[in-house]
Amino acid sequence: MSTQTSPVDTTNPITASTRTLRRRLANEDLWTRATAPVALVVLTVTFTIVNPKFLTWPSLTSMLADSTIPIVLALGATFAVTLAGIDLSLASTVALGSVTMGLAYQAGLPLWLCCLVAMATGLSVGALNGVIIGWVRIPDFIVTLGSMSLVMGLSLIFSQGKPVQIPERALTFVSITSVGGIRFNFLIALAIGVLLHIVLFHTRFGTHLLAVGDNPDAARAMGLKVARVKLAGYVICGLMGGVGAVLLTSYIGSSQPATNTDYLLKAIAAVVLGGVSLFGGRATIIGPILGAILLTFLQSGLTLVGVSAFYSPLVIGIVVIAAAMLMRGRK
Amino acid sequence: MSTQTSPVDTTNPITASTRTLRRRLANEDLWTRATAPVALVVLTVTFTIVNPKFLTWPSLTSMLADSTIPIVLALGATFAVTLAGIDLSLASTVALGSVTMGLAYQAGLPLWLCCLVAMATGLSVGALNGVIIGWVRIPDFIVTLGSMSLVMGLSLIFSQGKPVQIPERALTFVSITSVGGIRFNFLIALAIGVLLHIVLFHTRFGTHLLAVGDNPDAARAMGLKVARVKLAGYVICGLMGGVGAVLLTSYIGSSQPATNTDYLLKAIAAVVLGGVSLFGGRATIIGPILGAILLTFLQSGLTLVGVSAFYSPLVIGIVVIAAAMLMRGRK
Amino acid sequence: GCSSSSTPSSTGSSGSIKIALVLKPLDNTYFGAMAQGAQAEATKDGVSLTVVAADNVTDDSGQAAKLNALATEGYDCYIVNPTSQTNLLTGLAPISAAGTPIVNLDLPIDTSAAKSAGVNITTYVGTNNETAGQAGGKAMMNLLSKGDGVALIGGLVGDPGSNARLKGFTDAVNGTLTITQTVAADFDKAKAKSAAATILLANPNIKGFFTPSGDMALGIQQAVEEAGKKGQVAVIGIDGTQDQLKDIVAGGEPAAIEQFPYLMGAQSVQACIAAHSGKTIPTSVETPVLTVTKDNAQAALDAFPAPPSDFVVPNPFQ
Amino acid sequence: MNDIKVELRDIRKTFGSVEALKGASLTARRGEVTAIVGDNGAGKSTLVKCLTGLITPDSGTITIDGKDVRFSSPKHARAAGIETVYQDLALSDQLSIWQNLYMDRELTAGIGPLRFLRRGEMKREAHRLVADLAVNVPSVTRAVKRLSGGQRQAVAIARGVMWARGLIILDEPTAALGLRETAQVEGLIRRVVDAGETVLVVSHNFEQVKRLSSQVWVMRAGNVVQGVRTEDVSGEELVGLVTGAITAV
Amino acid sequence: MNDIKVELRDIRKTFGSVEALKGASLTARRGEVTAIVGDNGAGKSTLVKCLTGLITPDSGTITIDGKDVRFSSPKHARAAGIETVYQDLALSDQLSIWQNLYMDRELTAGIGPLRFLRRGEMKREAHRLVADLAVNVPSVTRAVKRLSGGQRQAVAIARGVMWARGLIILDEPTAALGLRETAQVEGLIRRVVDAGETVLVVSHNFEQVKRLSSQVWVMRAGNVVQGVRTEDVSGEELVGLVTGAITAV
Ligand SMILES: Nc1ncnc2c1ncn2[C@@H]1O[C@H](COP(=O)(O)OP(=O)(O)OP(=O)(O)O)[C@@H](O)[C@H]1O
Ligand SMILES: Nc1ncnc2c1ncn2[C@@H]1O[C@H](COP(=O)(O)OP(=O)(O)OP(=O)(O)O)[C@@H](O)[C@H]1O
Ligand SMILES: [Mg+2]
Ligand SMILES: [Mg+2]
Repeated sequence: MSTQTSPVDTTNPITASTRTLRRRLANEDLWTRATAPVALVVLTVTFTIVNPKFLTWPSLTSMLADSTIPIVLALGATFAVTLAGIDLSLASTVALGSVTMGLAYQAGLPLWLCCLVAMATGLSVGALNGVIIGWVRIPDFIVTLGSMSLVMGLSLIFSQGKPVQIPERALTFVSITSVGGIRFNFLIALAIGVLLHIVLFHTRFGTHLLAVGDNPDAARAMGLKVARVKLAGYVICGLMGGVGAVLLTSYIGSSQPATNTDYLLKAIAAVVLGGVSLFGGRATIIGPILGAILLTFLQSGLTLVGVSAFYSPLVIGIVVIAAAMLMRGRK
Repeated sequence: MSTQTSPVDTTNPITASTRTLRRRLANEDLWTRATAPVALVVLTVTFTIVNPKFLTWPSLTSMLADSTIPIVLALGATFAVTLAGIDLSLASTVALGSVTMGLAYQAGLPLWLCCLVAMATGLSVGALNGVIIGWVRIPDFIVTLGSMSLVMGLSLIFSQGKPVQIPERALTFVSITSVGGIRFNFLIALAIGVLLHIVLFHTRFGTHLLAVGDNPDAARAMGLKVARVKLAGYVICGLMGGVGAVLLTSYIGSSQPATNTDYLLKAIAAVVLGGVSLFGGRATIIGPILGAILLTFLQSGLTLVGVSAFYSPLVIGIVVIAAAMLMRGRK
Repeated sequence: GCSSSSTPSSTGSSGSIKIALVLKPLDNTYFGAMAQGAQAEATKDGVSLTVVAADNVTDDSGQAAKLNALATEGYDCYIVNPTSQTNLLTGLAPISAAGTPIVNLDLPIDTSAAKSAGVNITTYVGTNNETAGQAGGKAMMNLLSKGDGVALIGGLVGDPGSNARLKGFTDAVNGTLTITQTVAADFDKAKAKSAAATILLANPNIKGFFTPSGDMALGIQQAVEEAGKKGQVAVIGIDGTQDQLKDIVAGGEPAAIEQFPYLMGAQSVQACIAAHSGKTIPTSVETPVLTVTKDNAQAALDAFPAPPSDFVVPNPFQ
Repeated sequence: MNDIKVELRDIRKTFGSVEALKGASLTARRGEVTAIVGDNGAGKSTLVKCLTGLITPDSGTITIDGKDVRFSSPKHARAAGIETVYQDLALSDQLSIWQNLYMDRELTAGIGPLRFLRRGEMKREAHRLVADLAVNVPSVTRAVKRLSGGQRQAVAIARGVMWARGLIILDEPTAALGLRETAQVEGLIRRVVDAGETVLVVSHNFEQVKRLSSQVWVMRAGNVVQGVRTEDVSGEELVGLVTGAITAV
Repeated sequence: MNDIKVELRDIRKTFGSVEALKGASLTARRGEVTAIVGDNGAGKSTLVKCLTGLITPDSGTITIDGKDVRFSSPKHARAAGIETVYQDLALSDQLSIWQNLYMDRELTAGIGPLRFLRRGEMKREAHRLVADLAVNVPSVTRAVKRLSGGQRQAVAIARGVMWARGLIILDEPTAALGLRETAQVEGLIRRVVDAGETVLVVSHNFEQVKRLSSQVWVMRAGNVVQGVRTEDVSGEELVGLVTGAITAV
């Protein structure tokens, strides 16, 4: 019975490779995923025409280095978004992480331990979010809205609003030193990307994360521990907030107690432009990375070509909408 | 055949009224909807114990007046959220509305026309969002993220970052004058609430809005014009942004070119605490109103009982999570 | 409705005075110092001080709501540093009507709007931000030569304080230096650093950066150093935070404009006490700015957060 | 030609690389039940959606009452009196039963733009209608989400029957239904046909097809490969036609 | 007692005010097909969910292989070798067919915590399995979302059969299936039973129940009102039992 040829054969007279190509072009996913890379190319070409300095090696590497923190945060946000959730506390986690790192440094701990403290802080915030979302089953939006305020409050209380300088060569090293022009911090972000790609697509946990994000009821019916998977997803997200805190502290050489909500919006914009569905269950790692680079190039490019501060939000808004429209228009 | 008694009679020996009560108590919706009112009562009792002045008529009416703008914006956000969407541009719409209102005033237009200009501005932003979301079918999140930046840019360009004073008695009148202690602006917000309740639950459009939010595919299959319904929902949301701009201008006596992103988060928090589902298709009007009052009472109450500025974000975060948890714990 | 708010305390005993301070956000070093100065003065004088703050620099209505809540409680004096020139007027109207003194700190309230709202400001304490910007311009002109290019890295676009400082600077250097571009970095150190790095790439001939915030100045200085242009590009920032002063001492930034927010906070409390005890006080006290360079940086740092010892600031309300 | 209610000619539809319809044609006569049968994935639901305007076919013509039509949206099909019970797109889950029944056909009162819903009347009517179907459905104010599979299906069918004026299309209407409910629905279909409506039904249940329909179309891999009068074919022959074991009767 | 694989005793479950189960009891013998029939809303799916741990019953006991069990999650039921094809909770739409087939049973390689998916192997195996079912399903790397109703059902059944070790529960498995596919699934069930598995099937199709099962339980309004050996009952009697026209055979 298993060898019987199906009477319903869908093979066409056209060759297999043409069919593959056609299927790929018709695939709506592909277009969604092409948004960030295509927009990136268009943007680069445009800026280079206006100011050829845009496409020079020093400029490119400097912009890539600037995209490090957005990339790491976008990768974190990807895990929340894949769960059909969101982590509004991400930006304030960065602030709290840098504050605890500063406190640890003031307390005289060695630098590597300070970095671990920042990451542990991010991880704890993620765990708090994950536990409440997973077990108490409150919508992620309201939980992380609450924890955003809570975490912001903690960093205000711990720091009394004052930044702590961390004048350590070893710390600023990663933001300054480069290999062939490409900065260490960017390489770190890429390494994290590779790691998370493996986690998402080559481990059981990754598959379970996608399944829970797609349909938690079906996932539960298949025996997945939905709450535990959600917890793990939010922990990764929080951890990336902690890593972002370390990178930020390394970049500016001090802690930063004030929450920069831009980080949050930029991270989520990068995730969405990168083709990750806000409804969960569908994700890539390369997409959010390209999305974060896109947004950084846009911001830096506007500064580079000398667009006034008053005009840059307008241009950013138009580009974001245009990037999204360009791709949808093809369907 | 239609008169035949069903053999599967589910009537129980317990009386009908007991059953109704039991059904109501077991109804998960009811608990979701009870979150805001219960939290409001708990909060009021707590604050009153700490400082009896909290529960005095002048204090209550003053707080209610302060909740006017959050209420109006929460009502606007309700329409986007009911569509399973979100309007991130809401806060920047308030800024742009106040800027265009200021420009109109500078141009010498009569005050009522200035107010109309602000509302028309909000309406236009809503229409822009609605058209792109409805017809181009880009996810609402990315569209309104783009328009947030775009609108922010416009208000900076139009205003050159400078507020315009509008020292008109007639304008500040609504924020100051009261009827039996209750300020006019709060009464206006209530009137808008009643109006939108009628729109949502007593018109065809309201039903269609819920249906589209619940399941756009099913709604389309039933012949609803999904894009048009979405447009109308976002227009209402934008219009509320415009009304918020008028109320803000009346409240602070000048235009406000810088966007206050708190408005956005507070509006959405109010909507969610008010029991409106972020997945769309289920909404109330009273819920978001109570949610907005809750958040305002919380903020003002902390100030009133003298919680230090450093601690208030922490407490707000805890209360938001606790309010949500309290109710879910009952399930 | 705050009929009970004007109960005068018994004469002389300042210990029973309750002062409310409504500030801009505390996660900003500048406003944080203001709160510290006020608190230190309050502790010294034995008065009670309640500090509330806006959630962010654009939190106009939230700050107003907090003032309204405090108004219900009935304090003996209100010190306000508003986020905009008019946002607190609605809340101040009943306070003023009850005859309670109001001290305006830092950002001046619009006088005509205050008059039409029936708000009587007892006194203003603060630096004229344009003056501070001008001082920055002068310091920059001392360091550069005619025609050199400078870039401005502002705070939040539309923030009145930031705008006034930039305007003061622009007015001062007009005709001498060339302002190549103005960008906004939202008072964020990382953003300021990144913007400065980009500007240095786009315009290698740039000779100076001016910024209205101390945190941003530090970030810009880092960008300059990482571009290998330490000493060739002058970074001047307003605020004069402790870290800025340290950086000047260490040979980083060439100059800063110290604005003494700590002093402003302290003076506003002094004004409250004076007003409450019925003294006639000046309607405006302008706190001075100090241009800090390598010459006087160590002295300024030693005295921080108070002004350096040779910089005498008497209590103007005695 | 006057007894032909619907004619589909050479309908093609491709989804990406999947050719769901490869030129399907069929007709349905006025006032009788026409059945479509075929394997899973044969393209039955896609054909139905092309007819109701939910999908725009790549090519082909649709004729209703002798006139060429081109519905660009289900709204137009509904306006033309065509009601459909889709296999997958039935109901708005969080809305109540009565709201689903009256979707886009709400009763209103008022004048001009000021029109308000007649909620009470719609609830009462909905209750009567559901009771008429004798399906064990709880209160009509209940959200559709909590109904059992069969209860949901019953609501969808009730809606279709309620509003059809000329043609009603049912895509596997009794797949989720129990014995009694199936009998009920079949009775309903007969009543509807007796009242002069035309019915197009997709079904995997050949007994049902034999019981109900006058004409059967067999689909296979995107094509309509056979059309026969039901009376001319036995159950076994129908099976043979579907599986491809026989190619004509 | 050794030939009783599953016994449910006096299971009760209330959702809000709806008493979905009012003390249902039944047994299923090892190595045979046991069917559950009943009207829509009778509580069949709820009973199945109680057995698999997806729902915790309010009261009642569940015995498997003579031992009282209490599954607090479907994970435990699956670990005990029980696989279920739910009526409504079948698949993760956006995941591919092979990912669905191997859900929570993924093959990995590696040591300790460093375990990576054997994607290639799973895809190959999944392909073989689906081909075996002879359902016309496209490439196993395709997302489940775009499959037709019957194709989806086939994937869900394939998964159940693939992993069952002892008991497989099918809730209306062939409702969406065509003739050929239904025959295929029935053949599969017979093969599974021949291999010693126990099968519990919910179905509205009485012919199928007669063809497949050895024992039938009739549910009505939350109760199991009758249990008979299939051989002792005719199709008409079964109909009578379900509708309540007769109360015993
Ligand atoms: N929106 C879509 N995108 C891509 N492919 C689709 C889409 N809808 C249907 N298909 C494919 O088109 C083919 C025909 O599907 P259709 O739903 O019409 O089958 P059917 O005859 O109704 O089957 P069933 O009896 O299982 O309901 C299938 O192979 C299906 O996978
Ligand atoms: N989660 C739930 N919440 C509330 N009521 C429910 C829930 N699940 C089922 N019910 C109700 O319980 C009763 C039994 O439902 P169940 O799904 O078990 O029926 P069934 O016998 O499987 O019917 P069908 O043949 O239509 O699938 C129905 O009245 C249904 O509305
Ligand atoms: Mg179908
Ligand atoms: Mg069922």
